[in-house]
Amino acid sequence: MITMNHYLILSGILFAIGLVGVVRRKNLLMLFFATEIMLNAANIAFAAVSSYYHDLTGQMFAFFIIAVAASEVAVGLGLLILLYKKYGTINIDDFTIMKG
Amino acid sequence: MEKYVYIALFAPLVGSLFAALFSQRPKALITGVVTSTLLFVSFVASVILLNHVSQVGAVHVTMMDWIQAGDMSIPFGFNIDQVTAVMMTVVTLVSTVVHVYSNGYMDHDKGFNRFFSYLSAFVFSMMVLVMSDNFLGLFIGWEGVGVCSWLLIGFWYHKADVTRDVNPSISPSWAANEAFIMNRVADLGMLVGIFLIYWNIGSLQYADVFAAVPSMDHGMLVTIGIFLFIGAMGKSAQFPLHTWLADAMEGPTPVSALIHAATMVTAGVYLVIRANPLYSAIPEVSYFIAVLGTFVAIFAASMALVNRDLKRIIAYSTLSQLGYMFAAAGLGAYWVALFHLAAHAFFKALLFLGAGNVMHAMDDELDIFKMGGLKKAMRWTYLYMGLASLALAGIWPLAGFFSKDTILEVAFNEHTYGIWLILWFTAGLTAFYSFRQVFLTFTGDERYKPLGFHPHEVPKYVLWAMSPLALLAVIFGWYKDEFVAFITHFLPTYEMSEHTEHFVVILTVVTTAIALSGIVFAWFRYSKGLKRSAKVEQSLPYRILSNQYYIPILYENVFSKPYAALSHAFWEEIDQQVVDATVDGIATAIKDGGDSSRKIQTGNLSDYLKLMSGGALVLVALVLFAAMQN
Amino acid sequence: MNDILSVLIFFPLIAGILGLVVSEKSIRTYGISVAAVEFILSLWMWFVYDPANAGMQFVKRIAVIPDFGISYYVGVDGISLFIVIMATLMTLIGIIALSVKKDLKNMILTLLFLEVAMVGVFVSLDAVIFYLFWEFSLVPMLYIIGAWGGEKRLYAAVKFFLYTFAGSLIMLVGMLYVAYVYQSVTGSWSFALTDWYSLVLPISVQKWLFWAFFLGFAIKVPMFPFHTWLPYAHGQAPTVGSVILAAVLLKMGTYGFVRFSLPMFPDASVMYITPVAILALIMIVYTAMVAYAQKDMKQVIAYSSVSHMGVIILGIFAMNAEGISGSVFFMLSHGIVSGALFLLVGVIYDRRHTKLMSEFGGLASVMPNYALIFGVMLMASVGLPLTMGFVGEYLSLAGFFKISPVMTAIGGTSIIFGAVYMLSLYKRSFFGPVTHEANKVLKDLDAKELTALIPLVAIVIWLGVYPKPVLQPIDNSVKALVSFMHEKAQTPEAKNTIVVSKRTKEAQ
Amino acid sequence: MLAPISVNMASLNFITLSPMLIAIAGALGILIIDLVKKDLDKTLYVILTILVLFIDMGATLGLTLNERGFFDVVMIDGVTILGELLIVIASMLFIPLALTSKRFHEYSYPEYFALFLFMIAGFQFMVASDNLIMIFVGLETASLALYTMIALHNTVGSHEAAIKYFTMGALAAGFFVMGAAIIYAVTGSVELYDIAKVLQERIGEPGMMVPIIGGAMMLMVAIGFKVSLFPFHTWTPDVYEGAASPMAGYMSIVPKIAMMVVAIRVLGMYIDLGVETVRNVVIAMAVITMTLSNMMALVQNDVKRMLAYSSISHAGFVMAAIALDTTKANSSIFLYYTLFLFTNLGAFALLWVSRHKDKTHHVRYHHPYVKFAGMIHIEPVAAVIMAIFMLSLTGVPPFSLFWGKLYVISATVDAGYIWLAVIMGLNSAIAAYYYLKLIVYMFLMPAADQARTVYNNRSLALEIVIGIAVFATVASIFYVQPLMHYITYLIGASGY
Amino acid sequence: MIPFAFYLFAILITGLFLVTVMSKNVLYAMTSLAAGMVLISGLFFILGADFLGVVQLIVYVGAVMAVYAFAMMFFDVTRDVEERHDKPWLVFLLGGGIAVTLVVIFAAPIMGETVHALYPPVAGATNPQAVGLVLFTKYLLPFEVASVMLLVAMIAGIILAGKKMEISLSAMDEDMIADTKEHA
Repeated sequence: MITMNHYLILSGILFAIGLVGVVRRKNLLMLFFATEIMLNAANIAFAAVSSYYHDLTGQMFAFFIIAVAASEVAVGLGLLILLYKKYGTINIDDFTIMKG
Repeated sequence: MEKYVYIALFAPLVGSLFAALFSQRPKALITGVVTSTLLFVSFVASVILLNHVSQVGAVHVTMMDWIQAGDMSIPFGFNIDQVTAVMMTVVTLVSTVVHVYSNGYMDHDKGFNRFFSYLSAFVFSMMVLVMSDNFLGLFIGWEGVGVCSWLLIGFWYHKADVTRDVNPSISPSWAANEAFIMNRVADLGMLVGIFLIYWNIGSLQYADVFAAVPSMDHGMLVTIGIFLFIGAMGKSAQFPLHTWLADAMEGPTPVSALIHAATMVTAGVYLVIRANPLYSAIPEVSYFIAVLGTFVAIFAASMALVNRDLKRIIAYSTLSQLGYMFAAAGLGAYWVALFHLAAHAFFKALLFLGAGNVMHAMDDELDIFKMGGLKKAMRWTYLYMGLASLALAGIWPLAGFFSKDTILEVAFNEHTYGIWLILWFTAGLTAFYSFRQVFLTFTGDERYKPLGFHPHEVPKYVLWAMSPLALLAVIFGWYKDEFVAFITHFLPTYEMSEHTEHFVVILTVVTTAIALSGIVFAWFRYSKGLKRSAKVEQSLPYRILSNQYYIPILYENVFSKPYAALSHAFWEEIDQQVVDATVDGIATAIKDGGDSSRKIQTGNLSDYLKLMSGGALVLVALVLFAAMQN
Repeated sequence: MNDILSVLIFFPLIAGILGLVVSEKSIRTYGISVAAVEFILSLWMWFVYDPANAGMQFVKRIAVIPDFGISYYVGVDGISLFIVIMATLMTLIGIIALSVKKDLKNMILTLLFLEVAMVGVFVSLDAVIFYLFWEFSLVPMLYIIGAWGGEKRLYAAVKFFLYTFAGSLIMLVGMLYVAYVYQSVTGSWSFALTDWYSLVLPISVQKWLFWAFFLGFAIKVPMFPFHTWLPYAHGQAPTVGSVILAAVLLKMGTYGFVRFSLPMFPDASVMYITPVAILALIMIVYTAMVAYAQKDMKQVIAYSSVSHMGVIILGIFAMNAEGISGSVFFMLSHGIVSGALFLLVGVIYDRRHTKLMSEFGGLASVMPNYALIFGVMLMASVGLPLTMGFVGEYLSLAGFFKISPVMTAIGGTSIIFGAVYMLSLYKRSFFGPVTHEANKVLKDLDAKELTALIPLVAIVIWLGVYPKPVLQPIDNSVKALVSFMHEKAQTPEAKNTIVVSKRTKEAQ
Repeated sequence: MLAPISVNMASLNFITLSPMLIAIAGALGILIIDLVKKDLDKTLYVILTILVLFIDMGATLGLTLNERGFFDVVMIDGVTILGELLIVIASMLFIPLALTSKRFHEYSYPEYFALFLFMIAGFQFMVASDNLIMIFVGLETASLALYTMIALHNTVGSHEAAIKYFTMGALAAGFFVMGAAIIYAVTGSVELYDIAKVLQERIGEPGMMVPIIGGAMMLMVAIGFKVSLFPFHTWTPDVYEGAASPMAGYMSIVPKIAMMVVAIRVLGMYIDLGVETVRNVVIAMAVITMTLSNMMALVQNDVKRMLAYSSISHAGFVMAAIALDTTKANSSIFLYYTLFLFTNLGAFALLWVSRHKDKTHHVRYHHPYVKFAGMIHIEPVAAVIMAIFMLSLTGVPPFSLFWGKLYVISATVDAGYIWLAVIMGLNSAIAAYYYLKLIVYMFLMPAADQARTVYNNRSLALEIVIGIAVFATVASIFYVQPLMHYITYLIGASGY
Repeated sequence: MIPFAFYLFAILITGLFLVTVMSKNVLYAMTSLAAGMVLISGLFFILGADFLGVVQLIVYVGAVMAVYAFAMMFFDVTRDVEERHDKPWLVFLLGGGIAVTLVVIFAAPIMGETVHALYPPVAGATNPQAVGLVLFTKYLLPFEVASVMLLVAMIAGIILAGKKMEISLSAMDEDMIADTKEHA
């Protein structure tokens, strides 16, 4: 029997994986991949809870998360392209002028 | 009578302010004349008051309120009773003489006007001291004379500091500060005494306080007595607060005569006499006073034995005589103390003024080893000083005989034979050093000649000015009985016991004998000229005495230097290194905290993300605590 | 009539703002006139003040933030009356004696703004308004020290600001707590002191509130060990800054004790007499010794301020009318005397651009008038009777004697140590031969300096001889304060310690 | 077939939506104008934006308390109204800063102004709802616009700022949704009033505390990121430094206010439920934030960066009030931010006026302290004005922020957190140092470089804005009472 | 059947996402991300969220991944990306820590008996219909706001990647701006 907790734990693990990606990645593009993973992890949780509670709110939330993810991709990639055009790199280590 | 009180009190002040107006002008004779005249006016008023007091009784006036706070109410009130009247008369008389004398003595000094301003201000303060009807008023005068003394000791402030070897007083300004500070130490004791009186009696008026004495706790009375006496010790330069007096000789000689012989230094004695109801109630303290007085008498006399400084010798003798007065007061013979005070004022002032004449003649040279044979040039001065010295030595029929002899009788009468013995011996010493000085100065070979001095007698009017003192030094003692009759209206009488009456002739003879032998010894030793003996001068006792028992050096090493060192340590080691450094340290720590925490801000996004995740982990991990609690 | 205080507060403010249009050339005259008018106004206030009335007079209360109980609430009683007058006087004297050349206009306008804050602090009866002026006074002072000061002026100015600011913030927390307690007791907010007085606080609350207020006031006073900003501030400040700082700003702290700590926390005040007194004694003895070790004339006087403030603290915590009246009077005399001394040091600094004692010696020969006035102030500073300095010092010590004779005796050493450092200063600078060539041609006081100093000398002597016109109103208000504290005290210990004077009892 | 759903238009209560609709309509209008006619001057757009915001403000003021609209997604309570008002007013005051005498890149885009209005709509949605979905969508709308607007400044710094802000924002969004998921899993709802009800029932269940706190903490990360609490604050200084001054100033107010409103709602709920961990965490974070950022601000060399750290510290200060969860504390937050708005507006506007295109005094910074050295001799009025803002930030009475501090500390004291009040006080003292540092440079240092005008960007519009800020800062004592009265009324009326 | 599918999907998704975050090659990473998302949609189908599954496929795999792929054409993706990792253990500590705590949270008896569904699917409606009913009533407003958000994102994407960003007015002085204007 797969309970809600199974899905939630899966969601949690995926979230952690996403987090690993976020803190590990220096390449911004691949870092964005990791944020997608985190959002998707939440989606799984929402869908699962929604299913087990027979409540559609979770699916709504997941739906909006997908929308937000898409928007973020648009803006994020816009920024990346801008950076790449200007500086020829999208490596985090190359953007460290402002510190202290 | 009120107006005479005010005239006596304020005439010197007016004179002082008048002279102050000219303080920055070149010498104007008018200042000397006006102040002297006003002093004379004050003297006349004092005499009138004295007469009034003796005829009618005490005069009491309250001029105005001074301090009123809480329950404390202190007026400017003046009470002229017998003791005050005597003091006023003595003070104004000596002051007038000294003023007149100073007109001549300070003739060539640049600070002539300033000098008179200070001197009159001193008289005013002294009058406040003796006239006040309460302890705080006395304290005004007490501090006032201190300041004037400071001003006058340091009158020649422009002199530079020198080492102790060159001048034991270092410099006038140093001596002035020493005097002031040492007096302040005693003043603190006096203040504490005043506070004790206030909080135990609720008033500082003499009348209230002394009325309350019989009903008070004995221990408290003892405490009050001790603290008041500490005040007296400072002003009267009693051991261990005595060193300033000798150093105070840096002031112009009239100052020494007036302040450091006749008037101010006797203020302590005056206080004890004034507080006689209190001290009568606490015989143990009184006895201590007597013992201390006795000790100071011989202690000071011993230092005078070997000193070469004309003025310092007189200063030590003053100290010694103050010891006599305290001994008398401490033994309960208040009127005797007052009598000696007055007599001493006359002959000691005379002695000092004579010394001033000598200094004048010797271009301010004070070393008696460099004098000798001055009697040719200064006949009158020799006469005056001889007279004064005789009085000091207590030779009949001069004033000193009557007063000092009575003190010895009192000591005998009280069965304090130790005190008597010491005082008796001191009388001999007194006679010796007085005449050692006189003989070394005025007789024998003229040692000043090779040194190029051309001594000359002072102007006539100066000598005339001194004559009242000379006269009084001679005749004052003759009026002892009248004095007793007058003063014991106020002060307790002191009756000799039958036992003493029995011995009185023998005592007189014995005392006179030792005084005479002192004089004779001095005559043999010094009248033919100075015979220095290196062996004696190298001997330990001689060195101890000539170095004032090493007490100034001791004070310097025990108080002054450690105080300075401690001050510097407080400032440099504690204030800067600890207190301020702590404050700055906190500030620096915060700033360093900023410096090290700004390292968080590496500028690298990845680090930010790590930090953020780490923070999130910490927050979320708090659930583990919640889980454990469940 | 009731608006006199508002006029006193806002006149310099308006004058300061309007002064922006006055040209640099005429600004000194403008400043002197404004300060003189302000001073005359304050004198007039004294004239119409009813000395028999111990309570607050010229009271004005306008709600500013009624929901939070903050109101513009001003009034004076005997305790504050003369401090206000002293503030206006010292501002006037300070402006008269101004010797700065650089940015004179800024300086004068800043002084006027400072005057607003100073007057405001002492007449405020609302804690927030009090705090407002209290904090605001830091700003002009910061500017004065920082812009016209000596070499380390920035350090000194910032240290002064931060130190006092930190302390007063703790005090602010305390104030807010009192307001909160008031609110929970009465149901309405109020920051009015008169309302707060009626509040009987539990002992446990009083305890920490006492220390919260204490910190704010103690730093301002400044009490040991919070005093280290003062030497820097004084050492670096221009003359006028030191004058105002010593004369008025330091008094804010001691005034705060009288106005806030005593009537609001009588039990805690009694309970903490010993620790406070120990700090005060350390101030007296320790700083007096530190003063002796100084090489700079101004630092000597700065440290002497700390030492004297110790006596004032002792007097305040005497818990009887003698001590408190005395310390209020001592605040005045210390203000006048130390102000004058700083002016005097400024005089020599203007001439020689140094304040080191070793640079001088023999000044008495070259500048006799200067030496004379310095001497008078010096004697007042060491508490010579018949000068203003004695009355306050004597009464403060006398008052505290009731609490602890031994501590008073230690505190009384102030008269010894005070003499030690002051006389040593005087000796080193004024006595002895003139050793430096530059000193031989020094000019004595000029007319401007005499104009500034002679009134102070006159006051010092006048109030030393006849302090009654000032002391009596102070004493009346203080007696009322003491009997109020006695009424309010809860612990028997406090009831016993707070001594109501017999005259007050008789009057009741 | 499913039955058709009929929705009564009146029940939708469109009026509750009006402020956001006006902002969106305005944004679309600007886009259309841009399509129709190219090369219009920025002044037009600025004024249009102000007008739109003016109408928006009118609509906000027209809202009635405690109403819901649009299937209860929109919730109008006192906090909403206050939040929306503050957002609109702040926007109206900051957008005229575009009218500089020199040209800057972002203002050459008409879209910039459209994005600005979209952003305002996003924030307004965020504060006007208790639905986590709505909050999230509103937040993201606003944030995406904000990232873009930062980047549009088109300098090296602004690019770096935008990417940092964006990336961290994405991570925060992840935490937000994960937190929401946990809450949803516990309560089956994403609407706060409903969540509160369910939590009330379930809080006693064994082991329940774990997910409840877990969810709260996840949300806390997102909140902490937006209001810049330690350790989620790291973007703030870099972004403020990189962004244009008006944007930086704007960011110190509006996004924070919006997130504060959410925090009041969300964290207030937990605290009401008695989850003390949340309260303690908020307090701890607030204390660490204000202390640490104060310390870091001490050692800055650039005024703007210092102001960034200072605004972190102020946020921490205010965050402490949220933990108290009393009406007075919540009111004081809004009072504080209103007063902070005017002061920061002035300070950042002055920085903006002093902006040069090239970096005149430092290789990296536009506004190093040395740039302002001796200002009192060069431009005395401007120096005095800047000093007033600095003193206000320090909390010196009678300037505005003093009253804010007074209220916040008072609220803290009332709630019994005296130690916290003391820490707040001490922090203000530390903060005084770095504000003073600027004053010291301006007033007490000799002029460094008199050859160049410091206030390069001066224009009438900017002067007017600064004038408003000065007036509001100096005259605060006269309006604190009505302001506080109004705020307390609104907060109290909606039960916070 | 369902447990098997769940575990299979779970393991695969985990594995794929691990590849995404660990791989040095952008293409691998992206491909595994896309594959993972496809599998997630599988989970949605298992959970009965059909519409969501479809949206996941279309939006994520279709749109988002396409945008990523498109963007990657800008960047050089043939080489392995070089990333400097200072403290690799920190990364896994953080990840592991979060994983552990989330597992602790989710292992709690989180499912409530008393929780009532606020928006249950309408009886008899298919999932897309039920979703539609809720989305266009209750969540109509967020839906519209989401459209605004997408508009914002669109504008942002366009202008950020646009040509006008190539010169910076913020860095040029006024004369230079005037010059460029003339040339344009």
